[in-house]
This record gives sequence, structure tokens and C-alpha cells, in this order.
Amino acid sequence: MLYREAGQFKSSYGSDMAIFPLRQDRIGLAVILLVAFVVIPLSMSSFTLNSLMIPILVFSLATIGLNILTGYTGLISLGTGAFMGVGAYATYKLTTYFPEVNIIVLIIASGLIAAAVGVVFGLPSLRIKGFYLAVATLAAQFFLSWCFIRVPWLYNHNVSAAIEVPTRGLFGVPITGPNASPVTRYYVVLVIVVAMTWFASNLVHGRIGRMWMAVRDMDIAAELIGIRLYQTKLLAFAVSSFYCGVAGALMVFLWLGAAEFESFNINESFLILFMVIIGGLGSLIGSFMGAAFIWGLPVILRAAPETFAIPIHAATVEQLQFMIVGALIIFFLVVEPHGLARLWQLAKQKLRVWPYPY
Amino acid sequence: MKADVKPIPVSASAAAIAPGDILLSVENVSLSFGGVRALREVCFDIRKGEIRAIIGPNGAGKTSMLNVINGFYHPQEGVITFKGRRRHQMRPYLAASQGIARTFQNVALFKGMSTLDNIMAGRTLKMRRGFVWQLFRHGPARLEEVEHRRRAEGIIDFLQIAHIRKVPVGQLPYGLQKRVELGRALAMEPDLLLLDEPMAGMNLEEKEDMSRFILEVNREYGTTIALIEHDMGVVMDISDRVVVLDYGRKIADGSPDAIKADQTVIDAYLGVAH
Amino acid sequence: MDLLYHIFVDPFGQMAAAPDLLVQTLWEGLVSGVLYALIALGFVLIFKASGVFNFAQGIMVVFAALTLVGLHQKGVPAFVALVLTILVMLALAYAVERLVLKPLVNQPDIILFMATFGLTYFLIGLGQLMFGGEPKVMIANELYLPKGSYDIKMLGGFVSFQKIDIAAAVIASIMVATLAVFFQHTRIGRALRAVADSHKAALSVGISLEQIWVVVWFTAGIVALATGIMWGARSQVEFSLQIIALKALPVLILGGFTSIPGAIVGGIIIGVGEKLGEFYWGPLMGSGIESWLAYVIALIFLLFRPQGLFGERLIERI
Amino acid sequence: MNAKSPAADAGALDTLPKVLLRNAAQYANRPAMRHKDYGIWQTWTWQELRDEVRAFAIGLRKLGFERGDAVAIIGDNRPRLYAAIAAVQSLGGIPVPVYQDAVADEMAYVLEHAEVRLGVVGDQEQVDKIFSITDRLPKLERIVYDEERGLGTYDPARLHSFRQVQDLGREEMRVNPGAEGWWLDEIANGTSADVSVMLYTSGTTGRPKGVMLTHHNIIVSAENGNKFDGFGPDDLLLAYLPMAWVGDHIFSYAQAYMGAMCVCCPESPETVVEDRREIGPTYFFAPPRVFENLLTQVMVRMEDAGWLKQRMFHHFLAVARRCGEQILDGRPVAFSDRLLYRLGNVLVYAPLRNRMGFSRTRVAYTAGEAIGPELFRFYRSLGVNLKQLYGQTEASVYITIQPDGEVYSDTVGKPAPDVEIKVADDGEVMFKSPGVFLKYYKNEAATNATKTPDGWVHTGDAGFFDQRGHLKIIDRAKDVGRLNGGALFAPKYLENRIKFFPEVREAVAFGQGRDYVTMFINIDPISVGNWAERNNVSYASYQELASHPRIEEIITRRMEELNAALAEEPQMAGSQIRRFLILPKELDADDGELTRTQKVRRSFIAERYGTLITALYDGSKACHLHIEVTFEDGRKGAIEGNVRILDMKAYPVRTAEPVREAAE
Repeated sequence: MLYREAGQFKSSYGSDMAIFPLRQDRIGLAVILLVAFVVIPLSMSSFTLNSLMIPILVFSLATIGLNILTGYTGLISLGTGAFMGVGAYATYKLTTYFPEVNIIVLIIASGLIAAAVGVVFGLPSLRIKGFYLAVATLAAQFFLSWCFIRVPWLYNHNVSAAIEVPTRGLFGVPITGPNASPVTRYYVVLVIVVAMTWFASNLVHGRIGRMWMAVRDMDIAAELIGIRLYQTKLLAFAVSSFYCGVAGALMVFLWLGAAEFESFNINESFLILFMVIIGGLGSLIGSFMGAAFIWGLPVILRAAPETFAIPIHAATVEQLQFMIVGALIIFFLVVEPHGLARLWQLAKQKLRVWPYPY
Repeated sequence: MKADVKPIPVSASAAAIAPGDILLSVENVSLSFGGVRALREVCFDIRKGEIRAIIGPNGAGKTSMLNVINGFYHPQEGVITFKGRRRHQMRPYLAASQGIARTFQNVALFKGMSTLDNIMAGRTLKMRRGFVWQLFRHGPARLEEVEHRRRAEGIIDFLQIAHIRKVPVGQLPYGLQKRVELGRALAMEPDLLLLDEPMAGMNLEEKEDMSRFILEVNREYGTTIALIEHDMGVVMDISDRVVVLDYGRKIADGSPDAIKADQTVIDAYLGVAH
Repeated sequence: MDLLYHIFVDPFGQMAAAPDLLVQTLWEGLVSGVLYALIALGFVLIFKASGVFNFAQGIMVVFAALTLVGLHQKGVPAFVALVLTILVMLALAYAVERLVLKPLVNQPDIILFMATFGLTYFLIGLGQLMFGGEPKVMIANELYLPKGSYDIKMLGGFVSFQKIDIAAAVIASIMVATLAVFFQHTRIGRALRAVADSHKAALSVGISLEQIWVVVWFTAGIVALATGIMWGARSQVEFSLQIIALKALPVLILGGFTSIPGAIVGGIIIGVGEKLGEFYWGPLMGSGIESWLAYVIALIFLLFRPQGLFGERLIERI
Repeated sequence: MNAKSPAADAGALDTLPKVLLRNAAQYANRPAMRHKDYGIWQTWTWQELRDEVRAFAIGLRKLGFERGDAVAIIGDNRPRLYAAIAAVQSLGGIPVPVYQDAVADEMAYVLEHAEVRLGVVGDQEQVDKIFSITDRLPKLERIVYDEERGLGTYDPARLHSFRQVQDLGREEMRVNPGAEGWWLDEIANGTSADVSVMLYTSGTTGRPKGVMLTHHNIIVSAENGNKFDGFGPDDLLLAYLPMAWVGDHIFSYAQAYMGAMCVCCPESPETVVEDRREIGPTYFFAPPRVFENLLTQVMVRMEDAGWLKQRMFHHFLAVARRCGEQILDGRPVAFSDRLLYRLGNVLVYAPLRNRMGFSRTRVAYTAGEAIGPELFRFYRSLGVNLKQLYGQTEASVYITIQPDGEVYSDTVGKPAPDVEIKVADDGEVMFKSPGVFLKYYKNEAATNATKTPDGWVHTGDAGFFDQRGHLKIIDRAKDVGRLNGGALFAPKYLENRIKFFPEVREAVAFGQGRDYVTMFINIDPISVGNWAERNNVSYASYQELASHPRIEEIITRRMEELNAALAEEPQMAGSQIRRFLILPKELDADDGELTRTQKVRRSFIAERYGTLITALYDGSKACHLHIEVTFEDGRKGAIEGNVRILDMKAYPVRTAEPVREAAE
């Protein structure tokens, strides 16, 4: 209905291969960015920013990371939480060793460290596939979270065994630590997430993306057209872990402000996995939707009783929340295995062919 | 005018060997899985620029032969010489990078990707731009992408699949999928093209199209082709030489007419007891 | 050098020095191995019959135990509670078949796998909602499970065998035996094995897939219940058990996803290996390595034998 | 972009090649042609087009091409074929576009008659076709082909690819610096009096005639056409109709050159619809059937839409029917309607235009045959400025045309700029214009028969001007007769008018040499069938349905409407239908009642149903019918039954003096 494709013809491959070939889509994207950069910071309370927007962005990033591995390359991973942890602890260590280096740089650096770790635990992926690989990643999960407890060096031997975020600034403005305002932290996170999303979309739309998907869809054929399975899978692990690592760093440094090994346990991994499933395997936009949905839902569930003044125990809400999320996952898999992204896609298609039904 | 795209660029490496010379030779290759002997001392060669058919009753080891040639199976004995390079076995992607392309008996496309992406994937080996450029998808990376898209479009046009360019192959009818798969193989600009039952399960019309494509690829671009096919009519029409396998053994080798006349072949097909 | 000594020499020295401790450790390992094996058994049953990798097996263990204890706390006599719990597991099996398996039939494995995640979360929520989240004590006495231990003097020391552990081992073996019989000699059992090969085959035996699924999930439920009781009796009934249950995964990798004996052997290997590792090598690395050792063992194992101990190598055809 | 329409300063621009040079200079980097190929719209700027043409022209020269040579152009619309036309013209040759779907024999006649020395063809198919008839074409020396596919293995003796010829030209330009100058001189030597193109019209009778049009004819007509609707460099159009058809030659070639518009060629005939949607032409031409098919598609698709959507869709279509045209013509409309229309535009019209590819269409024309008022109104009410024109090859298209704001479904508009029109006593429309063709090639007789010494051309169509000064074409002149009363009797006109009603499938009018007009009606089984469904009227057979009283009511009502309308038209009022009957069987080609192209064979029907006709005129109320019929499976059988004859009252005739002449 909103689309006017007539006259939007492509006279070069460049424009035909654009990620948003339709003008209306480009406009839509612009609007979304506008809302994200201007409307939200202006309209939302620090509390909402901190408890809703920042986490959603952080988790979106992690979800993109896992999606690259699971959705695009078809490798199941249950170690996401741990890889996020690597990012977080790495940043923490780096800040202690290089207090004067810009925190953003350190976060990126720790992303690279996470990537390296990811590659190490990706090594088995050549020999083993599917659920077997899932177990391999479980090994990563448990081994790493064990490290987060048992290796005091990682948390500078704090008695609390937790990592507290020091105050670090960017252009004189504090962006981490207790006296960084939510708005600034929101902006920092937003910029990083937008940039990394752009990179991700470039990757998946190009040669590398095709290699990943080829491996996912039919690894034998992929190999026979000259794709080196091993390198391709490891690259996926590396990129994926990089994204998760950065997400983990952001989670601790720009959202929670402090963390301990519990923050990166296997439940974290599951959480991200759900976001990927609900959002839609192999879709970047889906990653955002999934994150927003899974994170937003409990917030709403918690808010609901208060707003409608239903006398209900907080713990009960917690438990209901588990049940609802679980049920929803099954529900989604039944009605739309391809997740919110597919629904979004269908809606768009409807609009394009409007008023026709197909 | 501008639109001129050479449908299927012939890769330079092929030039080394003159048409008619031996491109690939298989010398007493034997392959077995556990007790099962799939191939026994098979010898034959493929000359550059010819259409070579490999036929035989079910379970004769035809597909195994192809799998050996492009390195998916590793024969226990025997030597394979391709473009003068002798080898016992190799990784499939090496075979690919040396110019061996291949289609599969039951289509092995990347179901989740569009026709175009499948064919573009076929050009992976030809693309050079590294990770960093890919990140930005600009400058050289973009130019490269465009250049290869142009090549891919040449193939799409050649195979007359323009109308399904952006359709996910999973949604395509079988006949078209086979065509796309051929396209993906052609995208590799192979010196040797292995076709595993390219016409299996096709109706007459589709078969005719496919034969036409195979012939055109061979005639107009000089691509060497080795194919497995059950439809004897087609085989005899399009192939220059035929090798016949039975129970993993080579039982005949020669021109289509010679094969038609060969008694052992006839027996093999009539299933005379061994 | 010193490190190498601590890794390759010292531990064995200790073993030789105190054989009684070694035996004790082995026994401990054996028992936890048996419990792992039981959980793995649940996985295998379901995987064999419905090709579903049932991630929820762990929570089913917790859920079963919790229901049992919870019901008893609500004043239901122990054995009635036991029967009720069995009925609950049956209901669960039905629900799963109706609401999860049937709608998702013919979906790729990964989807079904994910679905069992959903199931896991749902059961966590449900369990807590009904019986609360706090740890509970298993009603061992009411079920006449033995207490105390035999302390046997041997190898210049005392080795204590908890009676409950012995019971666990015995019950486990009985259960495996019954299952074996069940599979070998009942119509459903045969159909089950047929399904493992191909769904059509099963239909030809004249049993609908739905029935089979229900039966299998129910059986898995029973196994879960037993596991829950044993484990609960040894420690207590809590949700963290669900995480420990993940240990069944490495077991499966060793044993192969489709082999019952594999599950048993794998379970024991993991259990024993884990305990040995913890006891003799753990101190080197600040202990607690139990939490991951199993997975690493499995991982290393995988690299050398991807198809598992009893899984048969398959030739990839194209 | 607001590039204003180029001024055609006469003299300098008296041939199209000169116009090409002008565009190459003035609009160097603006797109001249686009072609959907290899997945994108390959584009040539005017400069590039000029270079392509030049290279090809010089190449032709190298192949021994000489001034005055005739060159056949055969193939689907392709940039290279259009370029070939320009190239040939630049060398003073005569391009002869030929229908690409013509069978070998027809093609042989045309090529032979035109004495072509060279053929520029689209692809292998055309090459094969020509090779199959070369023995009949002694004069044909060479064939140049565009699509190289499949021709690689052909013997290259008399065969060249378009590119090879261009390479020849480029090579020549490289070695001989004078070549380009020579080419420019060749163009300079061309004059407006030269023959620009030769188009063969397949007359209803006899062999096709080669209509020779001069550059003057074409340039003036094209220029007028552009001026009339203000076409300029910002306009896009889709070239998809046969290049051999005068319309395509004028719109997609001449007018495009004169107005420096961009011409887009579809990927293939099958993809025209998608390609049109992508391009979104600002100027679109199509014969009525194209619009009809489009409408059917829309309706069929909407059938599958959800209940709510359908409700919305039809509601807003109703709104459009009520006020759409007025709004398009800028006439006053109730404010509420205006608002509703706005809303409808968002929800239905604009999206629909978008799907049909008309989002950017400023002007659309239809011509060739009468278009149904419903159909016509549908597009206009959606906001598509669809208009009608009336033209002929002999006139370089334009004879009459509908100005904006004066658009009626039942006329073909007012005389086009510079066109004089008169209606002869026998009702035949005659015209005089700068576009009038030179002569028929090698056919004095026909030329003299068509063109009077003082330059008037017989259109062969009968028609008249209504009060609004718009021309109405009623029929082929030779088919128009008179009633005994002396009033005009134009059967086809009456039949078409009644056939516009959905319930009527076919109609046959009688009246030649009678006192009044009568008619056979064939009901449309589909639409009437649907009606029966909706009103649960049960019927066993077509015959039963056709003779159902309620159907008769409906048809009678339609007849009244028609008569009322006819009464408005002085010339036609006399031929109101007084009596009619509904045939109990469908007219069928298998029974020889229709031609294979579904046209009624009046004389045959007249004798086959003689009894009915007599009954129509002897005042009887009914008539018994018994006739042989052939069923679909070829079995013979008979249909028998009483056919009721229905009387109609005639409306009073408004006797206004018919307008005989109107000129601008």
C-alpha cells in the first residue's frame, strides 16, 4: 500500500544489489534511526533507557553474533554467554592494565580476544556437527564460567569475586562507571550497535555471507564449489564470538556496571538462543525483534499487575514469565518456525502487492 | 552494446592443454567401503573438449567414480592425472580450485538462497577481496561483486532462468533446480564439468532443453564434460565417447555406436548372471 | 617439569599409596555415572523413537521428583503420590505429543530441539508455580529407600558404600533390564525400534506414530522419575539439578545417541572419569573441574571417534 | 529535472538522423534508450546511441550499402534494431520494418516486393525463417543479427552479427579519419522529401501495401503529437508493440527522437507487465484488449482477497465511478466525494496504479478498435489519463485525438493538429494533413484509389461529427448501408454498442434495405450464468438460460438504454432497434457462423437463420427454429424450440442538422 515500486528501476548492478533497493525501505530505515537517535533519548526516562533500551540493544548485538553462527552458518552454539563473559572480563583486565587507553578501543580489543577464544572452541566444528557441536560449545560454556570463578586473576582477586566497572570517559564525558548518565551510555551503545549491524549486513550480503549460507544449506556441495569448510566455519566462530564479546563488554560496562560469573552462565546462553529463534534464524532485523521481544515481554509482564492492580506475588510473576516464554517459544516454532522476521517479511510483502492478496 | 557479457568465460588455465589431448586420466583406481568394492582397477581418460559419458546398470559405481574424480572419495589404489598433475587423492575444494565442477544426482543446491546467490556462490573461488573490504562492501569489494554479478547474469541469460533470478531455489520445480545447479557449476568456469544424471526425473521437454544446454556449453565454450545418464537415447546422441561400468569394473569403452553393438554391454544391461 | 610431575606421576603415586581411597572414588564415580546414564537413557529413548533431541529430559527429572515430594508435602501418602506422579508424567507425555510433536512433525531437527527448550522453560515455571522454587528433601524413608552405609574394611582402610547408592545402582540395572525386555519382546517395543529406522516401517507394524511418541515420552518420564528419586535421595530436589542433567550430553556423545548400552557405559566412563579427575587432578587447578571435565572428555573423545562408542560409522553419499 | 521540450527549428532538423545529432549534442548524457537485459536496465545516452548508430552505419557502408537501398528490420523491440533504422536513414536508405511474427510466406512477399538488399534481424529464429525463403529473394545479400545465441555455428558467408558490423565501422573510423566526416555529410545530404520509412499495411483484402512516408510526414506528425500532450526529455515510454506497426514507429522512434524522450525495451514479450511496472512509463499506448486483460487480472486477483478487503475495494471503486473522472478532468465535485476519493487514492487507486505500472503515467492512449465505456471509465476513474485517438498508417498515425478534459468513451476525438477532416456524402471519413503518405510502393492503382488529386485521403471508415465536434467512427465504409427510410445503417456500430453490455456476447444487426433495424442477441453464458447463480435462477442448458423470461427482461432493458443513447445521435437515431430475439444457441465457428477470429459472418447467418429474420420483419410474436449444430466433440445434433421475438419502442428522434465538416 505504501510502496510505489513503479519507476524504481535499476540501471546498474550496484543499485540492484543495494541492501535496501526500494526507496520506501530506505525512508523507513531513516525514520527508525531518527527515532532511535532523537525521539527515544528525548522522550524516555533514564529508568526506561537503562532497564529497557540499553539491554535490548546489547542483547540485539549478542543475538546478531549468535545468528551469524547458528542462523547463517548453521552451527548450534550453547556457549554464547561464556563468550560474552570473555569479552567482559577481557575488557576489565585491559582497563586495569591500560587505564589511559580509550575504553571503546579496549572493548573492541576484547572483542578480538573473545574471537580468538571462539576460534579455539570452534576447532572441533570440522569433525563434528549438529548436536555434537552443541555439546562442544557446552564445554566452552562450563569451562569458561569455571574460569570466571576459579581464576581470581580475572577479577583482580576481589573478595567479592565480581568485577566493578571503573569510570572511563570519552571526550571528557564519563561513559562508564557509576557517574555516567544513562543517556550518554545509551548513545554509546547505540552507535556501536548500529555500526556493527551495518558491518554484519555487509558481511552476510557479500561473498562471505554466501559462503556461510552455503555451508549451512549443503556443506558437501559447498566444499565441491571450492569453499574451505574449516576456514569458513572458524571465521563464523570468530566473527560470532567477536560480536558476543563486544556485547558482553557493553553489558557490563555500559549497562550493569558490575558483574560476576553468574551473569554469564548457561541461562544467558539460552536467553540469547531464544532471542535468535523467536527473532528468526538468519535474519539481522529478526535479531533486534527477538531481543526486544524476549527482553520486553517480562518487563511488560511485571508491569501488567501493577497497572491493572492485580494482587499477584512478584515470585509468581517470575514463574508465570518462565511458563509464558516457554509456551511462546513452542507456539512460535509451531506457527512460524522462521520467527518474527518472517512475519515482518510477510507483512511487507502484503504491503507491496496491496491491494492484491498476493 | 553495453549489455555484452560473454556468457561463459573460458578460464585461462584450460588453454594449457590443446583440444583433443588428454585432460584427465584415471589409472586402475580401486575404491571400497569396508567390504564393499565400489570400483575395481578402473582405467579411462577424458580428452579436452569432448563429451564423455559414463554409463552402467544401477550400482555399477558411476557416482563413486565421479566422487573419486572430484576428491570426495579417496581411492585405496590408483592414480588420477588431471591437467598433467598426478595425484592419489585430494580435498574436494582443491579439485574445485583446479577446475573441476560438478552437479549432483539429487540436486544439491543451497536451498535457502536465491538462484542468483547460488550462482554467485559458484564464483567464490574467483573472488579475491578480503575480509576487511567485505566489511565495508565498498570500493574494490563492490567492484568485484558487480563484476561477478555480470558474469553470473551471463549464465542466467544463457540458461534462460532470468525470471527466477531472485526466487529462493527451494521453491523452484525440480527441472529448474537442475538448471540452476548447472548454472552454479558453470559459474566456476570449469575445465572439466561432471554431470551426475543431469536429466534424471525430467520430462521430455526439459530433457531436450538440458541436452541443448550441455551441447552448447561444450560446442560454444569448449568445456569438457563427463556425464552419467540413464537415458540411453540422450547419451548416444550427445556424447563423443562412452565408458561402461558394471559392478565397479570397466566393461567397455568407445564410440556410442561401438558401445551399442558391444555384446558384454548388452548382457550387463540385460542382467546376465556373472 | 614440576607441573608434568604433578600431572603424570603424582596422582598415580597417590592412587597406589591409598588404594582404599581409589576404590572409594571409583565407587562414587560409578554411582553418579549410573545416574548420568539414567538421564542419558531418557534422551536415547526419545531420540531413537522420535528423532527429537530432548533437551527437557533434565527438567523432567526435576519436575518428576518435585511433583512427588510436592504432592507428599500436600499430605498425599507417599505411594499414592508416586502413582499420581506417574499419572502426571503420562499426562505430560500426552500433552507433549499433542501440543509439540504433532504440530512440528516433519520440521527440521533443530526446530524440534529448540521446541524442547521451550518445554524446559515451561516446566521450570510450572514446577515453581505449583511447588515453589526452594530445594526439597526427597521422601526417601516414606518410599522405604535404605539409609546409612556399609563401611567395609579393605586395602588398609575403610571404604563406605552408601546403601542408597547401592539401591540406585540396583534399581538402575533393573530398569535397564526391563526396558531391554520391553524393547525386545513387545509389539510396541519392536515398532519402536522400527521407528528408529524409518517412520513408514513403524506404520507398517500397525502402530500409529502418535501412540509410539506417547509411549516413549511416558517411558522417558518414568526413567526421569526414578532418576529424580535417586538423585533427590542422595542430595536434594532442586532446580539446579537441571543443569547437572546436562552432563547427560557428554555421556550421549560417548555412547552415541541411539545406543542404550552406549548410554550406560558412557555414563559410567564419565562418572568415574569425572570423580577421578576431580579427586586426583582437581587440586592442581583449584578444584571444581567436575563442572566441565565431563564435556572436555567428551570433546577429546569426539575428535577421535565422532560417531560415538557404539554408533556405527556412516558413509556420506551424494 | 526540468529540461524543456526541444524546439524543432525547421530546416535544420528535417530528417530524423539530424534530430539524432541534435539530441547527441543537446542531451548528450541523458538516457536515450533502456533495455532490460542481464537483470538490469542497460542504458544508452543520446551520445552513446549516436556512436552506436554511426559505427553501424559506417560498417554497413563497408559492406557495400548504397543510398536508396531498402533494409528489412525484423524482430522484437530492441535498441539495436531501432539504432539500425537510424543508421539506414542516415545513409539515405529506406528501413522496412516487418512484423516479426509473420509466417515465412508473408515475409517473403514483403521482402521481395520491397526489394530489400539487407536484413537486420533479432535472433536465430528470424535468421532461420529468412534462410528458408532465400531462394525467393534474389536481391537479398546479407543478414545482420542482434542476438548471437545459437548462431555461433552458422556459416558466416552472408551472415554478420550486429557487433561485427559495428567493429567494421569502428575499424574504418580508426584507419580513415575522414569516415566520420563522410557520415555527417551523408546525413546532411538527406532532405525532408526523402522517404523515411516504408511500412506494410496488411489490408483486409489482397496483398499488403508498402506505405511510403517521408521525413516531412513523420517529423511534422511526431512534432504535433509531442506538442499536443507536451512530451519532452523527461518522458519515458515502453516500446513493446511491433516495430512494423506505424504507431510504434511514430511513438517509440519518431516522437522519442523529436522530444528526446527515453524509450525502454522490455526483456521479453512475456515480461512486459513486470517491466512496465519497473519502468513506470509516463506515456503509454495500448490497444483496448491490453487494457481489458489488465482489468481482468485485477478483478481475478481481487477475487482471492479477504472479505473486508474486497468490501473496501469495491466500495472505493464505486466512489471512483461516481467522481473519479470529474476530478481527473478538473470539474467540480462535492467536497465529501473529494475527500472520499482522496482516501480511496491512498487505499486503492494509487496502489492499483502502482501494481499496473501507471504510477507515473501522464497520458495513455488507446486506439485501433472501439473500447468499452465501462473499461474506459475504469482507468480514467482511477486517475489514469486514458484517451483515444484515431489514426492510420497513411496519415502517419494522427487523424483525430482527444484533448485533455474532452474525453468521451464513444468518440475518437477532434481533428489532430494540422489535420482537415470531411465526411463524404456516403458517410466515409476523409482527411488531409502534412502526415499524408507519399504513395504506395509500386502500386499506382491503389495510391490513386486512396488519395485524391487534391490530397484528400479515403480512410475507408464511415463516421460523423457529433455536437461536440468529436468524430465518431461507426464502421468500415463499405459495410455501412441505409434503411429504406434513407437513414444510415451501420451494423457493426450497433453491434459493438450492445456488446459493451456484459450480458451480451455477440450480436448481429439487420436492416439493409429494410424499414427498421432488428437484431439477434447472443447472451454471455459466463456473466449471465453468474447472475443466475446470484439470483438462484436454475437452468439446465444454454438454451434454457437464453429463453428465460428474466434474462429477456434484462436484455430488453439494455436495448432500451441503447435506443435512448442512439436517439441522442442524429445520424444514428434512425437505426434504433425495433425488434430483437435471443438466439437459443451460441454463434460458433464450428458451425461457420463466426470466422476463426471470432468475427460474425453476417451473410451466412442471414441465410442460416432466414426463418428468424423473416419472423423479425413479419411482426410475428414467436418463431419455431430447428437447426443443425456441431458439438465441441464434433458430434452433429439439432437445436429445436420456439424463439420469442421482443418488440422495442423507439425514442423520438432529435432532428439536429448533422455536422458534415469540422476542421482546425
